[in-house]
Amino acid sequence: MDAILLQILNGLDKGSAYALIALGLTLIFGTLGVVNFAHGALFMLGAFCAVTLSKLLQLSFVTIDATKKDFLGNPLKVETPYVEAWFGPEIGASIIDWAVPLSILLAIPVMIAVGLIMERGLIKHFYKREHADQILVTFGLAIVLQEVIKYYFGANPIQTPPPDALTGVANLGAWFGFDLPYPIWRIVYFSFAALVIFGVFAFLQFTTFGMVVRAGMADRETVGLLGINIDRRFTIMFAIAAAVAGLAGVMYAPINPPNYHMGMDFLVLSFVVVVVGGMGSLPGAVAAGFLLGILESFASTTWATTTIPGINQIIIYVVAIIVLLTRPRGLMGRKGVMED
Amino acid sequence: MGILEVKDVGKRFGGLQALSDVNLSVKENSVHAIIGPNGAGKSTLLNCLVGKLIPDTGSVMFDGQSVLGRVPHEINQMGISRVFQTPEIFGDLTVLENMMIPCFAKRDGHFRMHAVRNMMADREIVEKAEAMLVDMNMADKKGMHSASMSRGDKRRLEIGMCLAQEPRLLLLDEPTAGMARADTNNTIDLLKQISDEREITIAIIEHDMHVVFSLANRITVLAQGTPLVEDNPENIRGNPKVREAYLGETA
Amino acid sequence: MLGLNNKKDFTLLLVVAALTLLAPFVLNPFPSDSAMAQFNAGYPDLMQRFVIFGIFAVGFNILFGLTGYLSFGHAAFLGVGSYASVWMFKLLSYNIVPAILLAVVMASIFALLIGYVSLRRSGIYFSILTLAFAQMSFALAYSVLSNPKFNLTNGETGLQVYANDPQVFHRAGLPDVPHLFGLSMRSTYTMDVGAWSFSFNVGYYISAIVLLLVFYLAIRIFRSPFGMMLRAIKSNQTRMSYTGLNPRPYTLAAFVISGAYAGLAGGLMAAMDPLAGAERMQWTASGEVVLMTILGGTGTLIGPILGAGFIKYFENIFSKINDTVLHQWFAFMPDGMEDFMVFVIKPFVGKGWNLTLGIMFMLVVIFLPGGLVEGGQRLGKWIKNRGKSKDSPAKTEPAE
Amino acid sequence: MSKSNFTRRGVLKTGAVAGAGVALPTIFTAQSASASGYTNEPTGSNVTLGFNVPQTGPYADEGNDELLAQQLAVEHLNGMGDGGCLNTFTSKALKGNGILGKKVDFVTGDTQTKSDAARASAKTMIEKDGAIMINGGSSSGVAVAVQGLCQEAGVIFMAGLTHSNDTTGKDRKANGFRHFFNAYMSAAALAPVLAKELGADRRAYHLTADYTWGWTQEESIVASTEAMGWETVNAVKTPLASTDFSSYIAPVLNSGADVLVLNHYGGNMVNSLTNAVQFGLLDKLVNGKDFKIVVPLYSELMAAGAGENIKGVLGSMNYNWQLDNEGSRAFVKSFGEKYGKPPSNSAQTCYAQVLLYADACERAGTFNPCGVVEALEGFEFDGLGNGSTLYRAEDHQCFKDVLVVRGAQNPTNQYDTLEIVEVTPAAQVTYPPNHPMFGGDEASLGECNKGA
Repeated sequence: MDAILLQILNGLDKGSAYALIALGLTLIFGTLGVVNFAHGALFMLGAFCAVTLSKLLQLSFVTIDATKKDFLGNPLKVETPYVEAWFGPEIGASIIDWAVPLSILLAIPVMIAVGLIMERGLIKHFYKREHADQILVTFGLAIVLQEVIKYYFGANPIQTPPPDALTGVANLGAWFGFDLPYPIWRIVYFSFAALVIFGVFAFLQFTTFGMVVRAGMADRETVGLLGINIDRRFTIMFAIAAAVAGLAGVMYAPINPPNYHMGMDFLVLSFVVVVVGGMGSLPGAVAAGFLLGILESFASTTWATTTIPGINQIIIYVVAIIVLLTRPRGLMGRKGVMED
Repeated sequence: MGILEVKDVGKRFGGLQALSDVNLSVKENSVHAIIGPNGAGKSTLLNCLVGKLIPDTGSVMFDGQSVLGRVPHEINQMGISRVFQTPEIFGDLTVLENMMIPCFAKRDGHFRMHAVRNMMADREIVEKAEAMLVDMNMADKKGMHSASMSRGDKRRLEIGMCLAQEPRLLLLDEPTAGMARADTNNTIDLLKQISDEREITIAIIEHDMHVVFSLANRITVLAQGTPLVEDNPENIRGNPKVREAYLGETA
Repeated sequence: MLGLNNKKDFTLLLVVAALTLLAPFVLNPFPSDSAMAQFNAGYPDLMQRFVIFGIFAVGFNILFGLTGYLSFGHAAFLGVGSYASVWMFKLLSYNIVPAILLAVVMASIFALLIGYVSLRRSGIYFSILTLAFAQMSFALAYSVLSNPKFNLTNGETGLQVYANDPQVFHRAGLPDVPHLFGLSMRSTYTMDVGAWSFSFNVGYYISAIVLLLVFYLAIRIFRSPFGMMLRAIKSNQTRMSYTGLNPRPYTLAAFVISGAYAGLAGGLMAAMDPLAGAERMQWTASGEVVLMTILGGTGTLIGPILGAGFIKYFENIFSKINDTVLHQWFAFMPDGMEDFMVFVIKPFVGKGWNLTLGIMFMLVVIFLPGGLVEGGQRLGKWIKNRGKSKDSPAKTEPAE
Repeated sequence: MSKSNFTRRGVLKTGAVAGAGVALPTIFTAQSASASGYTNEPTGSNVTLGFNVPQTGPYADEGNDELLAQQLAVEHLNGMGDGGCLNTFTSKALKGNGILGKKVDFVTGDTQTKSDAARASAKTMIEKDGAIMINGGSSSGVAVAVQGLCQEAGVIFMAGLTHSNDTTGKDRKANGFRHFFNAYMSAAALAPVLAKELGADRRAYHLTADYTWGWTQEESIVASTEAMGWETVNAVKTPLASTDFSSYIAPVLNSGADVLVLNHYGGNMVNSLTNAVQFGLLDKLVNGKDFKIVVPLYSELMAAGAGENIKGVLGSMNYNWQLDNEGSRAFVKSFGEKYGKPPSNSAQTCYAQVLLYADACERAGTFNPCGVVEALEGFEFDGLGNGSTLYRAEDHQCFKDVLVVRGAQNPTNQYDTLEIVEVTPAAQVTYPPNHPMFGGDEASLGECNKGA
């Protein structure tokens, strides 16, 4: 029982990342009609916002401690972060400790800016081009982005721990009288993802802006005929999608240490998620994200791998194939989208 | 007994009864027009005839064989060709190539690999396609990229492509929609010429009364998914029910 | 000539023939002891790669260029071809003929199965289906099918020939490397002309001849009624079915043909180097052939070959330019200047070659939507126009 | 426009020019120059070595470290820098004047940590640049693939980081040599320490990367821990492409196991360890004992990637810069002064391999691979950092002390994140060459191949 609950939690957690990336992909596809292979790279950039901020906060000045030796036998250089010097060791240390949540504040403007620049500078010119061209140019961009990150941060993963208060394990089952320990940060991550997803849906559902965008996703021409500048709104949606991917990345950083190729690792799976959910369907993307996350978790249990050896390696693809063959447009796909 | 017999066809989309009790008989070598106001179910009916939709009830017989349950290319192979509202041609291909494809389809059926032989070396096909282009008055355009032609030329090419298959029944879905007057008249002339010169049955869905009365020798009026009346053009013109349901509305 | 009605096609074939057969000269323009020798590509391994990936891309283009169906899983067929070949080496002998035959047959069978299922969908749904199949194949090859009980692929290490393999037709006197009836793929004749050195490798020439054959076949397919049908499918599937034609057997045939090309490439790859690694089935490998095709020019005949050459050149030549080489290049400059140049160029070469490749993709797609072929055409036009304006008013040339 | 040939660049330039001039791509040639010839025989005043390391992909940093060490070794061979281990090496054949009087040049290639790409770049270096020896790499798949290639081409392969038993087991080759230790040696070294530190009645849960290296390591660890009384509760295979291990970690909680063994490397290990710590495994008390995590193969970069999470986690290493012997001190000093950081164990392996190759050429008096093989087989040496070492003739595996290390509780700087728990003597990790885990009696080096 609790083993099953644990795997559901794991699935929801994995699914959160898939769902957030897939949500952004679907937004971009639905609004701009662009297949964005650089979306994984945006996720990665978000994670590196967290890395950057925690490095920035740890920028240090150096004092020489002659009583200790470094590895070459020279006097040890002691590094003290400026933050600690300015705010005193305790406040300074706790600012550093909360680097990841703080980076949300950094990531939102950075990712929106990245999104705007990307859309205005590059993607805009590709609205009318073939999907293959869009794929190639965004794939090129993804390579460039990840190589730039690799150039500055190296290829090795960089540990970005959560604040001390949010490390460790919480017993979720305590209220119900059974044992269900789960890492606090993963609960935070899931809740955060749910909040962002809810926020995006609420934004699209209840604001005039969102209504216009939804109308534009359904029928761009008609909305254009009403004299509404749909393109500008779509640009903003691109920035929002970038921000969503970035936030997903920021919060993911403490779960698994970021590295420069994490975007590519997620990209393929996210595309599978989008397609299984149904190209152009936002609820489909979210539902498929969580569904595949949970299936992946269950497929990796010993019970599953002993029943069908290797099932954990291929489950997502098997599910994708089955869904696409039985439901031609994915779980909630719209007719006529991406079928040319 | 007509070449196309539609019996008791009904089609529902969710809560909407798009077609009900449609009975229709298209006589061989006639030009049969199906008219009706917007939303009368004309396009739905047409889609039921070519295999794009499957009716919930009733039967559709072409030359004594049921078309139901067959996919579009099979129905086409039975001898039914369709002209679309917006011309559906192979925009990336030249005019001649466009014309060669139905010639291949007529001769070789729905699939045949000719992977190695040069297509221009197949004189039989090339000649037939070129002759068809002459018939269509487009011989001078044969090397043109078909997407770059005018709408009227595209329509002409599409009709020609349908004829190249020597169909027994030609279905036209508002063939002059969105056309300038001159193009419309050209198209009317072309269709007249076709029905005069060839052994072919034409069924036409049309909005434009000028076109309908210039061409048709039999008219079915569809209203709210069901046939209102079927008669010859003169009687239709004078029928008050039709005026009320349809002509009045457009006036 | 050769059944090619179009003079342009025949010229194209001649150009490709000349390029491939003279590649050892064309690719080695710099004397082998000059600083520019770094950019020479005329050594057997890279030349083999050029033509093998050329075959792969030409085949991929038959599917993608003609029908517009974008497969993200073609590397799987290449991998299947390689595994089939190496198994032939292990079981029969190092002779490449049965190996390559089985490679083509196995890849075609796989393509038939995967294509039959995937082609039930189109657009991005088709792409994702092929991707899913390919990733499954990769996972199976990398770990599931390499377990000690049933070791079909030898997993991470790659399938290779061991001394205790049966090799039932292996005879003394035959080379212990892949060969064509005794003619080793590895034999190379090196010709030294002054400061230049040119290598003529048996494996390369066999691959090159195969490339010419399949390129010729591709031209025939492009110009055949079948090719026209495929282009018609890309252009308008609706009209296709309302002309009484069933698109699916055509697309399936194209899928199988391009799968067979991939299998052939995989077989040749194993013939040049008898080791089949699972990585060549990964989605990134499938992505690579997509990039080659688009980079060269989708739907053009020669584009995929150019694209393949371009990417492989980058991978093998740019990745080898390290600090030492850079310092050597700019040694003639004053010290500060030299260090500055090295500093500027360093991120783009050596371990940064991926960055340059990414930038190239973007530049080509942005400025040359038709790929390198379009670039070439524009250049040709520009030169022509320049020539014209000089000795105008020459008679207007008839349109091609 | 410096005319002096004594500037660094001048030397490099003339060197490379001459080097390229002699290194005609005659490899794989049927028509060899002379009967006594061998692949890429250096005829001029230079000799070219090929350094094949991952420069792109997840192991790029590891590759970069290897490359730094290789460059350092070349410098020392050519008599530049402080000479490093040339001063401490027990064999005194190397004089700092290159190898056999020829100046050492090198070319580099990118393995991408893929066996195909690694073979391609190795072939490029052999065919185009005339490399006579290939060194480097950071995975066993690559090592086995490139070793096979070098065997066929007739050049020497000095493996970099490769830990799978197969490299000198069933896939051993006469032209290939491995300085790095292997999974069996890890297990043999770890087992006694584990028994001592954690007790002899532990219940172990294995998570294993689902490919060849993972399997051999799991097999080795299971065998040696069970031999000392541990029980293996479960051994679960994880896909190599996994990024999140939560669904594999969660079942450990209630499995009754009190030790988690992570047979993972690189990114897999960093993530699985991070996840295990996230789930609070290290804070748990199972069967009345503190829960422990073991990572049989450690590396400095993994330790850096895992950060705080490695505290107290046990594992083994081929070498650690904190090792206190003459050779190690000399190496750390010259590496540290040049690059500002201590060397990693893969760097040390590549450095040692380059010196060992050069030394073997000197002692054999030739670059002929068969001569080099003969010189290396059964070679006993010291002074390269690992203490007394034997290059065993039967399988070309180095036998030396193995380090058991633990994540430091209170590191004083970013480099001493690991502390040495025990130096297991070579004798304890030695196994017979026909050990069943190493291909048994069937495994054979074959004949050395001089190519050409």
